Amino acid sequence: MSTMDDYQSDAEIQWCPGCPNFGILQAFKKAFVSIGKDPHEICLVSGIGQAAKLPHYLKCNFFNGLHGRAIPVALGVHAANPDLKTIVVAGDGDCYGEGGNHFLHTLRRNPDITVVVHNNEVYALTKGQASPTTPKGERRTLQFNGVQVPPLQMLAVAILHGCTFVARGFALEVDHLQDLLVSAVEHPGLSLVEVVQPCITWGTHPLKWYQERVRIVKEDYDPTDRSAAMELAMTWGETIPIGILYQSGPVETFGHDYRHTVTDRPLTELKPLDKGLMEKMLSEFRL
Amino acid sequence: MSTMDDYQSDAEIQWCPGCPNFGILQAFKKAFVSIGKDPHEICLVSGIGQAAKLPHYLKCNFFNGLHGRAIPVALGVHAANPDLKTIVVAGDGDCYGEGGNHFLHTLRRNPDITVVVHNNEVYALTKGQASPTTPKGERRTLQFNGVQVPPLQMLAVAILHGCTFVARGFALEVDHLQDLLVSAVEHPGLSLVEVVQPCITWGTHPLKWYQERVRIVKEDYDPTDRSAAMELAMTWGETIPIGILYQSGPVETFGHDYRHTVTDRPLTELKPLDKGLMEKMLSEFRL
Amino acid sequence: MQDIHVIVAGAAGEGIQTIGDLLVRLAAAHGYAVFSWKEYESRIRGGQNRYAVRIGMEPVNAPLSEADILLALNKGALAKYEKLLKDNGIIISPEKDNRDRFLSIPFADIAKHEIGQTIYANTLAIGALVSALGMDLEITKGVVKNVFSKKGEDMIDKNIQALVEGFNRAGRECRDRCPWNLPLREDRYYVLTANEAIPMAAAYAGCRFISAYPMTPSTGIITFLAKEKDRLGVFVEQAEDEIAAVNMAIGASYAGARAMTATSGGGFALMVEGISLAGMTETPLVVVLAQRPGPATGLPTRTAQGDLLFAVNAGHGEFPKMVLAPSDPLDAFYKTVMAFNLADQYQTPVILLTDQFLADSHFSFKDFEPWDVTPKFHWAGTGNHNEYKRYRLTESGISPRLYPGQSKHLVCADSDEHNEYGHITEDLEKMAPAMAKKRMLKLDMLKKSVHPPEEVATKGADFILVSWGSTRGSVLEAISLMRGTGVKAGMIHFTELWPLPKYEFPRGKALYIVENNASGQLSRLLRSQYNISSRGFVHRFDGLPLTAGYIRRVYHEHNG
Amino acid sequence: MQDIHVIVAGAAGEGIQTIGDLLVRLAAAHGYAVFSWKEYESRIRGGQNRYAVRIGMEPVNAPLSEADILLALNKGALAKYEKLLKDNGIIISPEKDNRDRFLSIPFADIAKHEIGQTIYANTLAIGALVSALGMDLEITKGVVKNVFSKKGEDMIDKNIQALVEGFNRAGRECRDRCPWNLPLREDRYYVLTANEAIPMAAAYAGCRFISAYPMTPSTGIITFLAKEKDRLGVFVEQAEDEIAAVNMAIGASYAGARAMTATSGGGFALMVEGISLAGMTETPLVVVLAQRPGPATGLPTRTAQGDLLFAVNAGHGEFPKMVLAPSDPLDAFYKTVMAFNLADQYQTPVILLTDQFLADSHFSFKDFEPWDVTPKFHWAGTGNHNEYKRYRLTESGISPRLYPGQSKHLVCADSDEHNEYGHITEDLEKMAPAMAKKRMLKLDMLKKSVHPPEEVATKGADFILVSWGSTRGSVLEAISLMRGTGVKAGMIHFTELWPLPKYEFPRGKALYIVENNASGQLSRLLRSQYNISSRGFVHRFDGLPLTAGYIRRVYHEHNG
Ligand SMILES: Cc1ncc(C[n+]2csc(CCOP(=O)(O)OP(=O)(O)O)c2C)c(N)n1
Ligand SMILES: Cc1ncc(C[n+]2csc(CCOP(=O)(O)OP(=O)(O)O)c2C)c(N)n1
Ligand code: SF4
Ligand code: SF4
Ligand SMILES: [Mg+2]
Ligand SMILES: [Mg+2]
Repeated sequence: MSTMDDYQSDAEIQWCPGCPNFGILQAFKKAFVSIGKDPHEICLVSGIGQAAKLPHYLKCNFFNGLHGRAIPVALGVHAANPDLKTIVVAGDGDCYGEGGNHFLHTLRRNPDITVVVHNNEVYALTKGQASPTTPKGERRTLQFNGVQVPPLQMLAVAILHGCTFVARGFALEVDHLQDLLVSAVEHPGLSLVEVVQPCITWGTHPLKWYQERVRIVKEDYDPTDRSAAMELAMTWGETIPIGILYQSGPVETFGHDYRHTVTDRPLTELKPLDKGLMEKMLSEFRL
Repeated sequence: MSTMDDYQSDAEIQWCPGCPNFGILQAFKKAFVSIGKDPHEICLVSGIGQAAKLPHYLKCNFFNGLHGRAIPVALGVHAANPDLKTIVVAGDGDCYGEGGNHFLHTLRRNPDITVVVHNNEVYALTKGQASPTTPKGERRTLQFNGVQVPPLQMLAVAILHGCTFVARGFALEVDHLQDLLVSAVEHPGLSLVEVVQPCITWGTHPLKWYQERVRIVKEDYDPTDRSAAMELAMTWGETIPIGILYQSGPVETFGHDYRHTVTDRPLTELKPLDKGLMEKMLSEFRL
Repeated sequence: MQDIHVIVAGAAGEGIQTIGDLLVRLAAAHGYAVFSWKEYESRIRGGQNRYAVRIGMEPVNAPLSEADILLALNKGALAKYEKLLKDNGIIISPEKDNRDRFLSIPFADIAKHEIGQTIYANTLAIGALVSALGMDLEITKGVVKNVFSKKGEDMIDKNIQALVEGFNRAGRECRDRCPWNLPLREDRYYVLTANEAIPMAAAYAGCRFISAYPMTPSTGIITFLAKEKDRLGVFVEQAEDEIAAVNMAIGASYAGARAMTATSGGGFALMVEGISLAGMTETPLVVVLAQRPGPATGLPTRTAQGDLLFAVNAGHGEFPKMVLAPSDPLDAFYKTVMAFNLADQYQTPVILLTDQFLADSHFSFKDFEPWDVTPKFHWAGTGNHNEYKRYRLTESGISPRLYPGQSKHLVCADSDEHNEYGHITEDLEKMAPAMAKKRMLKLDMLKKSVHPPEEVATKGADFILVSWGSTRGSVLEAISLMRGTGVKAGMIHFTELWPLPKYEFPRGKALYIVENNASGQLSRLLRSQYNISSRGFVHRFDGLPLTAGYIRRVYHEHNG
Repeated sequence: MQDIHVIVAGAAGEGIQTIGDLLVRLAAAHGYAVFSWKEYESRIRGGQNRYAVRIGMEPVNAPLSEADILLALNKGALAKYEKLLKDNGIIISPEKDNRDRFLSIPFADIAKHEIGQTIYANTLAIGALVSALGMDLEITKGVVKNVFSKKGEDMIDKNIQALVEGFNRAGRECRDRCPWNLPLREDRYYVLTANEAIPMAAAYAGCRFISAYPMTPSTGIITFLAKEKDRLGVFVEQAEDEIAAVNMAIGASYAGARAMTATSGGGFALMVEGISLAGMTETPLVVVLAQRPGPATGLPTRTAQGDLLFAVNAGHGEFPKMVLAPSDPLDAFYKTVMAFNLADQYQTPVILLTDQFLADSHFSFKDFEPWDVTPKFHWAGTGNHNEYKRYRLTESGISPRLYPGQSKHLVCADSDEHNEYGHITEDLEKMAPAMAKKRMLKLDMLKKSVHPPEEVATKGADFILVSWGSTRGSVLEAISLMRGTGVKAGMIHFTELWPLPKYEFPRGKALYIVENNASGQLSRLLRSQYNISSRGFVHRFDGLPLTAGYIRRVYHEHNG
């Protein structure tokens, strides 16, 4: 049994004091304890941004790669070693901006990994430009007259493409978020958790604004109802619904044909190819 | 008044004889005649692929750029010269694969351009690999056991993001396609026309298969009904609906704040900056 | 008067940016030349950052390492930067310390209790600095009023009160410890960074379109243009990624608008395919590559000259390209205009190589009159074509360029190998090699537009420092330091790096190649072209800029 | 016997691929060494393509330009390729022509009327070729049966019928016009392309993962591995773009699986940021860059050596990297295994530079026994760490590599500058420069793994051709051609291009640098390293491979 301390990293945290990212970090630790996976059984993959620094603050395996490219790295990790719990931690800019194409195409693949998106509606690390989720009209440090275009609706896009686990959490609702993360990681296939993570430095609303709006979906909400889920996924205004918005039965996951025909074990466990096989193959070119 | 001949290019056509792309080419010419724009008032922008060769076969301005990058080039063209009718011609791989991120983000921008996607469900020019629209289970030259994942639903993604003109055409229904193209080009804001364009070389179904399935939407179909449109956009099987699937009232287009505050004319018409202004600005740095 | 060097050190968000900026203004307002540079961590709050301000009678636009005054806003800052203090330097800090060199002033406490709010701590600190530096309080008040002019009367009053309080507090303790004095002078300087000079120059050069994706240290360029939209009229678009950014700029340029993008190493890597596209379609394109230490994300807020060879060789296939590396904001202004002009004339991409040091540092100039390079346009004219061919084979390699919609002439651009009309060709016998040759011809032509490197004191020099880009100020200062101790150094400084100019290195001089990188990229480049060999190298690759002191030290390590 | 050169020419989709492939098989089945190369247009049907087959007693793996036999499947093909025919060569074609060298056989008509369907036209043409070449009909029948074995009895019979018909038709006319004769020999050759050798070698080297995006001429590699999934067990993923492809491979490699990707210039451009990432995170990575003429889309189905300097300098920032350019499929097999071994040993990216010519051409080898380079793995072992540090600073620069999940040791990789544990560092004083130095140390080490270039006949040579990569066969043949006419040429051939090996060029020899590009990239690279100067150049940049004849001609143009 692991404890919170097992996930305690030595690295100095570089976030602003009071940033809701701390809540997400806390939720992660709690979730890992609940799941009961040891640090070495988990692999966090991130890009670049404030959110993407999170893996440094958890004691686990991690690969902190390029801005926007966490998902493909995670696909490679997962393909090589399906035993690892592979979790992508990304910013909204990272995942939906620079990395939008990977997000889109990975919905088709349905890899058995979890993608957690810190949605702070801003490019925080680069000092406050608009991100793909910044609401129309809000000012950012490069949008002097406010953002001129509506935000992307990536949760809805995920549901549309049959992603079997789509949730929204709130960084300040740590226990609720913990539960979401546990369910997400344990869900077979791609699980997506977008976390409302107000940025207290570049954001335009105070934390209270979010606290007043965030609503946990009702107990009797049916997360298998696709059109209800689409509706909630696109709701962001007077209320911001959080919880598991959509969940459905398992479908084939990334690499399933390979896993069935070659190996369902990590690729490192494959034996080296036999020289005899190589000679046989080459002999087919001896015309 | 222009005639079909005005759009007749001298370039030798490199498509396979009998390819439905010829139908699309024909529909384009007819549409241009209907619209009454002269060749020099039109700018076609494409990437790389069989579809992307189309601009060579029409006498117009064109920029045939990189695989996947037609949309950003078109945005630049349109920003520089909103007087040109800017039309993107792309393959399904081009537009939804390599270029998926640009497509997605351009839905937010709503530029007053038209995007025409030749959907042949394959990477034709590179000899038959699966594209993002290849239906699950179909074999392609790199998918020996058939495609393992479901296709992207980009028309639905477009509607979801409020794209105000979303249509599907069929390459062999030339007159119908002509009408769609005319409506699309004349529509203010982003118009998207996906064309069912069976590939007779790499495709897995004969032309007949498509002819039997393609259905023009009913006369009384209401293209302002968003959820009906979503439904039709995702219908591909026993029937393949064609027509204007979704259309709605104009919304603000790409660059509108610039157009309102600086100029609504082509940027080439802006006068050079006055040396006086520069001196004034520099003097602000004379501390 | 010897230059005075003040280091303001503290955490991000603690006010060092405000204090540093104000100090720069104050020094300038007193009639002094000022140079500043910054180092900061890749975070929004916390960490230890420095804002270094050098004040002198004449512009010496180069960083120093040793400081006269250290304003340390917290304990960590003190611990990290105290070792840079000169023996006779002083420390101003809210920390407590009994040493003589120490002026302990609890800014936040005083601000809170005497002025009413901790937000006035920064102005208190400025007051202390002003006192220590022997600046004029009245002039300072004027500047402070000005800076806070939009914040309302109360804010102004409180800030003045804080200023005076800080001034008095420090004044009491400063008396015999602060030898500095900065009486009012008549001089006035232009003080600006390259990230301000470049966007202004771009707009002046006729740039009408910029698309970019945020990336330190290049973001300032697009931000400047967005902010000045109404005066400069540049169409600004934040792209979804760098690939979109470069392709939008190419589209705009094809359609007739001078266009640019700006990024740093990782983003530039993503643009490389687009640069090749500009080469093939013969579309003018200006790309600013603001260097920072790599590989990958590296040290995203620090400085380096690590992308020279990457820039020179960027793009698959062979095509003409220009790489310019300005040495300061004035040169950056010139080079930016030159970049647009040459991109237009030769219809090809031009890369402007800057770096974090150059992008963020304030340089002073007595005059800033960059008008002898003016925007020049190279349109073909719509009238004089029987049959317009976008890619006409010409003797110069330069084809007639029009833009679509300009006239009845159709403008057809192609990323495939093409014929003169811009249509795909598979004619390997004539057309394909002719087009390849035509494009490369332009590189030969471009060479003629390139200037030889700047030579300083090479005659009679015992050895020569060879450098490029933003290190010029430090190299010049190194030379003068060394000359001061009887070591005869000269300088050869490159700012036009590709194509390399026709140039003969002075014979028989030992060359030391000075670069802000680890592997000696200028060395490799020069060797491939000039057949020179060098006696030694000065490399720095810790994310900090080269200083004169550093250069001298490494030189002497080589030479005992 | 002099080598016989057959050109099969026609439109895409007309059967030249089938005919060419079959001819290669037939020549091999008769015991001859065979070399083939192809040129094709970027389209699926139509155009004019060539499939050139060279048949000889000994492998000479080099293209020829002049042909003995031209099989022209249509009028356009005839027009385009007839000029390549030797004076005593013959043409076989369905076109009508009365000239003596002309064997006019309406394949499609005969197929339709005598055999029943036009699809047998190809086999008819093969029959005619077999007759003209003096091959054995019975052996040919065996091969044809084999090839069509899965198509059912009727198909086989009809094809044999067509074969015989073609053979007889041509036989009647050939009698005194076809001097060739290819009697059965005992020899057997391995005949394969680099796009076959590389994926096999990769799997042999332990590659378990490939992700790629289709791009000519690299697509064959991933296609081969997908087809052979069950035997080779490689996890194959078609990525949404090249950026995903390279990052997936990096992820798989980090997680312990040897991984690769393959692409061409434009796709490689998109991967460059990922290459820098592999450099920074010290993740082994093998990237095949199959060159084609650029810039941009260029001539997407043709050949070039235009990306050498781009590959060598690819990636922002400074990090070790290796660039290997194999000269033929056997060498490609070796180099692929070497690439995986060195990528693993030095934990860094290795680029394999091929080109369309190398990727698509069949080469013959008497023996193909590439077993003296074997897969070597360099894991650190999980037991021997008190405290595991992924980026431990070591004397060699090589840190202990484990993979995540292998043991309790956590494996933390970072694209930022990092400390030994893989955590972000902002310590510019010690850690950042130490890490940069450590990485560059590996480049010095790598240099020791690099072999000097191959020297052929350099002793006593009057001049030396200096070349790289896939041109080796042509250069060797050029040397022997020239030696045949008394011109003493030697060769120095590079296949390991970065880092360059320690090497002394033979003194006092005139060097001619031979490259399949326009700007002389090897020249520039060698000059930057070896301080050599060259007497002249042989460049070809029309999308076609260098031939011995071309090299000799350009050399003589230089030398009267
Ligand atoms: C290729 C590339 N482009 C740009 C950057 C600069 N960059 C670093 S973080 C960032 C945005 C971060 O925004 P987000 O992903 O939302 O994370 P946040 O900081 O808001 O948590 C950008 C643009 C980069 N590192 N690499
Ligand atoms: C960066 C890059 N990657 C890959 C390619 C190779 N390529 C050329 S066309 C093409 C796919 C074409 O498919 P699609 O866009 O659907 O067009 P189609 O040929 O089917 O009309 C690809 C992968 C390229 N030219 N550039
Ligand atoms: S900038 Fe915003 S997101 Fe980043 S750490 Fe600070 S508060 Fe959090
Ligand atoms: S390959 Fe397919 S899409 Fe391309 S021209 Fe031929 S039939 Fe049309
Ligand atoms: Mg964000
Ligand atoms: Mg397609």
